[in-house]
Amino acid sequence: MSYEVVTGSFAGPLDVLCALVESRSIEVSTIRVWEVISLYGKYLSETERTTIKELAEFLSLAARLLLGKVHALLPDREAAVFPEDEDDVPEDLIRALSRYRPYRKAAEVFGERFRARSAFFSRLGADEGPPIYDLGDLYALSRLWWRLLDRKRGGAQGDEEGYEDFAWEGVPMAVPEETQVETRMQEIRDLLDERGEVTLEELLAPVPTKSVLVLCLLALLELSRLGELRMFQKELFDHVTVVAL
Amino acid sequence: MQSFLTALERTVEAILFVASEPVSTAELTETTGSSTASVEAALSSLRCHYEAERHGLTLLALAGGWQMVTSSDLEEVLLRFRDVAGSNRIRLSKAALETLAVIAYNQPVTRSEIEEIRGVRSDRVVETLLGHGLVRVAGRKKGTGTPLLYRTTGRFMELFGLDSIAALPSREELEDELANASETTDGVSAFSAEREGE
Amino acid sequence: MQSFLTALERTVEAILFVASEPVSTAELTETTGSSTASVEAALSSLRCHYEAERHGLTLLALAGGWQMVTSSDLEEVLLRFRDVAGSNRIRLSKAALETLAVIAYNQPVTRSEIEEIRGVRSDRVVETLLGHGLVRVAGRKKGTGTPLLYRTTGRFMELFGLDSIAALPSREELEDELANASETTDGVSAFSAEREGE
Repeated sequence: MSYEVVTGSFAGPLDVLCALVESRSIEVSTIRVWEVISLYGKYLSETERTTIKELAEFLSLAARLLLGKVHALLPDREAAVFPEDEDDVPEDLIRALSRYRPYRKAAEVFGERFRARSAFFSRLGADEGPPIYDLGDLYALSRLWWRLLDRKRGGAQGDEEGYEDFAWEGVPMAVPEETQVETRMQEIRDLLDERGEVTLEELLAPVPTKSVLVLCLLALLELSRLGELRMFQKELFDHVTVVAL
Repeated sequence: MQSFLTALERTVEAILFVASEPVSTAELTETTGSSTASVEAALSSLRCHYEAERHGLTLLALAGGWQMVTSSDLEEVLLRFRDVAGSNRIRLSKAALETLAVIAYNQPVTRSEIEEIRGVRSDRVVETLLGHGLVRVAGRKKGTGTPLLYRTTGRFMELFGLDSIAALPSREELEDELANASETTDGVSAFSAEREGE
Repeated sequence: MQSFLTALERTVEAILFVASEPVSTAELTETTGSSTASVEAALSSLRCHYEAERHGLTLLALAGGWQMVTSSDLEEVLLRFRDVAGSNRIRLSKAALETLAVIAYNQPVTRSEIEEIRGVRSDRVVETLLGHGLVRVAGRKKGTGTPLLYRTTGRFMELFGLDSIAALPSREELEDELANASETTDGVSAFSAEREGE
């Protein structure tokens, strides 16, 4: 495995501001919006590889600066606005910059460490084979689940691991079963609130799969156990009526 | 015998160390820029050095070239290390983690439901997870065959830093990145279109 | 200095060779049945041996363990070797390093906390770091919205040559360094003046 640090670009708008201040192009206490915009604009036009992302970040920075100005100019702000510093940088940006600077330094240190470490090579052959995950990697766990679900829903073809294509129908929903029952219970409650009385047929009719049917029955049983509804037949072979209690 | 390695010997040593397969003399000469004779001398001297100084490593001449391996008399302790390392750092295969994910997001769930989602037999991975105390049997499902139901354990929650099962990341949390990416691209195309229009 | 390795030294050497990732002293003592002191002595003596005899290998203290790696001065020749040249390269942008720094110093930390410090959206860069296994999701923050919490991983320490997170310069040290630098450059002093003025 070998490593590489990409340099040359900026890490973000605060990085740009720091770079501008450090190159003495501007002083942080007297940053003027037009100065930043023209300097950064100049930087971007000189850099051939300007990405759209960098432009977007720049626009967001400019917007922040302008927002600061707007706040400062609002008449109900208690800090009096003096004409001479109406073009000054908002206080929060200065605070943001001094909080940010140690991390900018740390990123440099990290880059150096990364480069230094990359000169040492460990054995390559030994860690081949199926990818293994450290226990406790919630991200890996969760990502695997959502990908699995997408594959099933999309009816994807078997992939490199030899999964076979099969119908999605009948596979449980991607939420814990308790939650599903609770959701269905709430739906039934809402329906009963609205109409007072429904037939069992109506409740069970639109179910697409067996598991959803089971879910619906469980929800009904639970509601009736809680004394929230009653189910009865007026006469033999009649519809089962569900009423709220 | 010299007491330290020559520049070529240490280079050959490092190459054989990182190599995933036996390395041919031709490849060593190409990488180091030295002659075949020097490379062969370096290989043999390196092997002698390992032997004389009783290193735990040695060089083997195999069909494809040379390979660095551990001394054969250390087999037993290395097998023990595999056990120790295996029990100390619990690592899961993709299959095991995937199964754990299915159980976590769908509990309580039967093995056949797991298999239906994964599309492969999962009895052994479920055993592994039971063995690690990550999942447990939580009763039987009512119905035909009354199959066992599986749930994750407290240990699972602890290891994954979860307070409750409902705290498992949602699709949105993991995938809003993708949505954002496409938003940005859309914004971008509008932007560049504008620029082109200028 | 003795001219050959002891039984423990050669065993440790062989274990570190097969492990290919950092091995803790505890794992070494458990495998070899030797005391911590002897294992530590063997590790240090092995490293001295490698250096004294100019081996192409060395030992690094990483992520709370020891890893056998090639000497750093052989980087160039190894980059020419097929296995190294053909291996996956991890590319880290400045934004990735910056985000990693914010996570490393504030862990566990939420994405919005990262974004507040960096002053820019960080979802995609966090996703990249997750994908490289440099950070991981470590549960949720209690409170409104219960956002996901991020931490750096052992792999991060391994790839950045760190034995522990404590081995990083402290935030105070970084701030001192910045303050010292500002004494020499006028432009920067603007920062400290502002901060004093608060």
